[in-house]
Amino acid sequence: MEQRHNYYITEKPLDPSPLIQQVIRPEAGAVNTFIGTVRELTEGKRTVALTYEAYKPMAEKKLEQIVREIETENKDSRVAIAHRIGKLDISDIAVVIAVSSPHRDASYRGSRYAIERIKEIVPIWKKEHWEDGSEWIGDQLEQTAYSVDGPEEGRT
Amino acid sequence: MEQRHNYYITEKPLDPSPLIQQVIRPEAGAVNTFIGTVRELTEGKRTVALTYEAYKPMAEKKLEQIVREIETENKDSRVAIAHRIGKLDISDIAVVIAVSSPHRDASYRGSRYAIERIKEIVPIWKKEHWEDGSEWIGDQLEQTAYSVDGPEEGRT
Amino acid sequence: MITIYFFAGMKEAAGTPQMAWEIEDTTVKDIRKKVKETYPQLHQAESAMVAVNEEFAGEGDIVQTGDTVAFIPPVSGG
Amino acid sequence: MITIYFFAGMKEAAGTPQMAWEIEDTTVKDIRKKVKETYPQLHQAESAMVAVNEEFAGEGDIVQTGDTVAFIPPVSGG
Repeated sequence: MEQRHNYYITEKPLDPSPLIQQVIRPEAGAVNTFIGTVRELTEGKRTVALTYEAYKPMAEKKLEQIVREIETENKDSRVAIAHRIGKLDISDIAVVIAVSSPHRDASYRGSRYAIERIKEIVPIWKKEHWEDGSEWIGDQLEQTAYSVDGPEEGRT
Repeated sequence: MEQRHNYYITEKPLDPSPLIQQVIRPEAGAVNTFIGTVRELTEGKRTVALTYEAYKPMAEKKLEQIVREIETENKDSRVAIAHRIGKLDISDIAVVIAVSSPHRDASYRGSRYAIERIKEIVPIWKKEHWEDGSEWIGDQLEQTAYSVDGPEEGRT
Repeated sequence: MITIYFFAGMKEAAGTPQMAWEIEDTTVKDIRKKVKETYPQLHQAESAMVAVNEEFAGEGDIVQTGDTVAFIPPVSGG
Repeated sequence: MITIYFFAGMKEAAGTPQMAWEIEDTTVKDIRKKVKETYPQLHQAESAMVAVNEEFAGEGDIVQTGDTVAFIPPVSGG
């Protein structure tokens, strides 16, 4: 049932295809899709698995809000978002975002907005499992690609 | 056989899934996919179908060049691109681009670069079919989202 | 009664996913205080955001019996 | 012999997808001239890019027997 919505949290493996199909339509010429997968190495440390936990009813409300924000900003865009929770292995898909629009620019902008917003307001948390332990991860908004040795002053 | 490459021109319907699968790997945490579909309305005119024609051997070489350009710029990115040719109906997929990278920023940049570059150097042409005629379309690089009433001077 | 939810690291630190507070009406600020008193080890109760009935709430917001309150530490989905 | 390909609108205007030119060696510039003489209606032969052996070529580039030459009008894929 949940797959009938264009935003949902699920414990099942994610397939991008039905989300892409949901946003394809005659008015659209462009579909941008973002897929987040479980990466093995983060800052040199080897992850063996991830566990995602959600405050599900609120998380789905917040996904709905993000969809609405994008479709309000770009009246001709259509958005579908799904996030998986539970235990995920390396390369498993954690999140799928699909944004269609008449022209490609809005599809890229909408997709990028959605993933940044998910990392900001959707109550989902990940726990990284390493060979020697595990830890819940806090805010990881990649505000900049130069977070390690970038030029900005005043970073913490 | 052709689907074994990570860049190809095909007359068959395109499915994004195998291209996405081709670029997913343990080192990647992000996959950006761009899908171009046949849009029904362009500047108020109703398209009934499109025909794409390619100079196939050169088009595949140019797709390979684009893949190489992105993977050279971002050593950790992996790229797959497929373009369909022949007669396409409304909402049919014309092009699929999938770019994976450890972090999302490079996946968005690579994907956007690929579609702009395709519209610049890959010898593929489209013919629009309307109810009252048809026409081969020339350069349509959407340099700006404001091409109709934008602020630039000197546009033609 | 007000139901208060914990997630992720807070759930582990509290040793429970939820607590109940037998009170008719209060504020987000006082719920934060009550949680800190009940679970002194829950350092994140100081800084985590709070949602009332699945919507982010401010410190002064009123919370009434039947409401659900959730502590939302920094999220890390995506 | 040099084989010259036309595509899309140029193919339709020429009425053929290709022509052969019995010459040992020449330049891109002279191929352009030859095409314009052979198909006066092919206005795009003036401005279209030219590829030799599937790579974009400049006006002065040498073309030899056995090479394939293609006229590349503005592309519109994607």
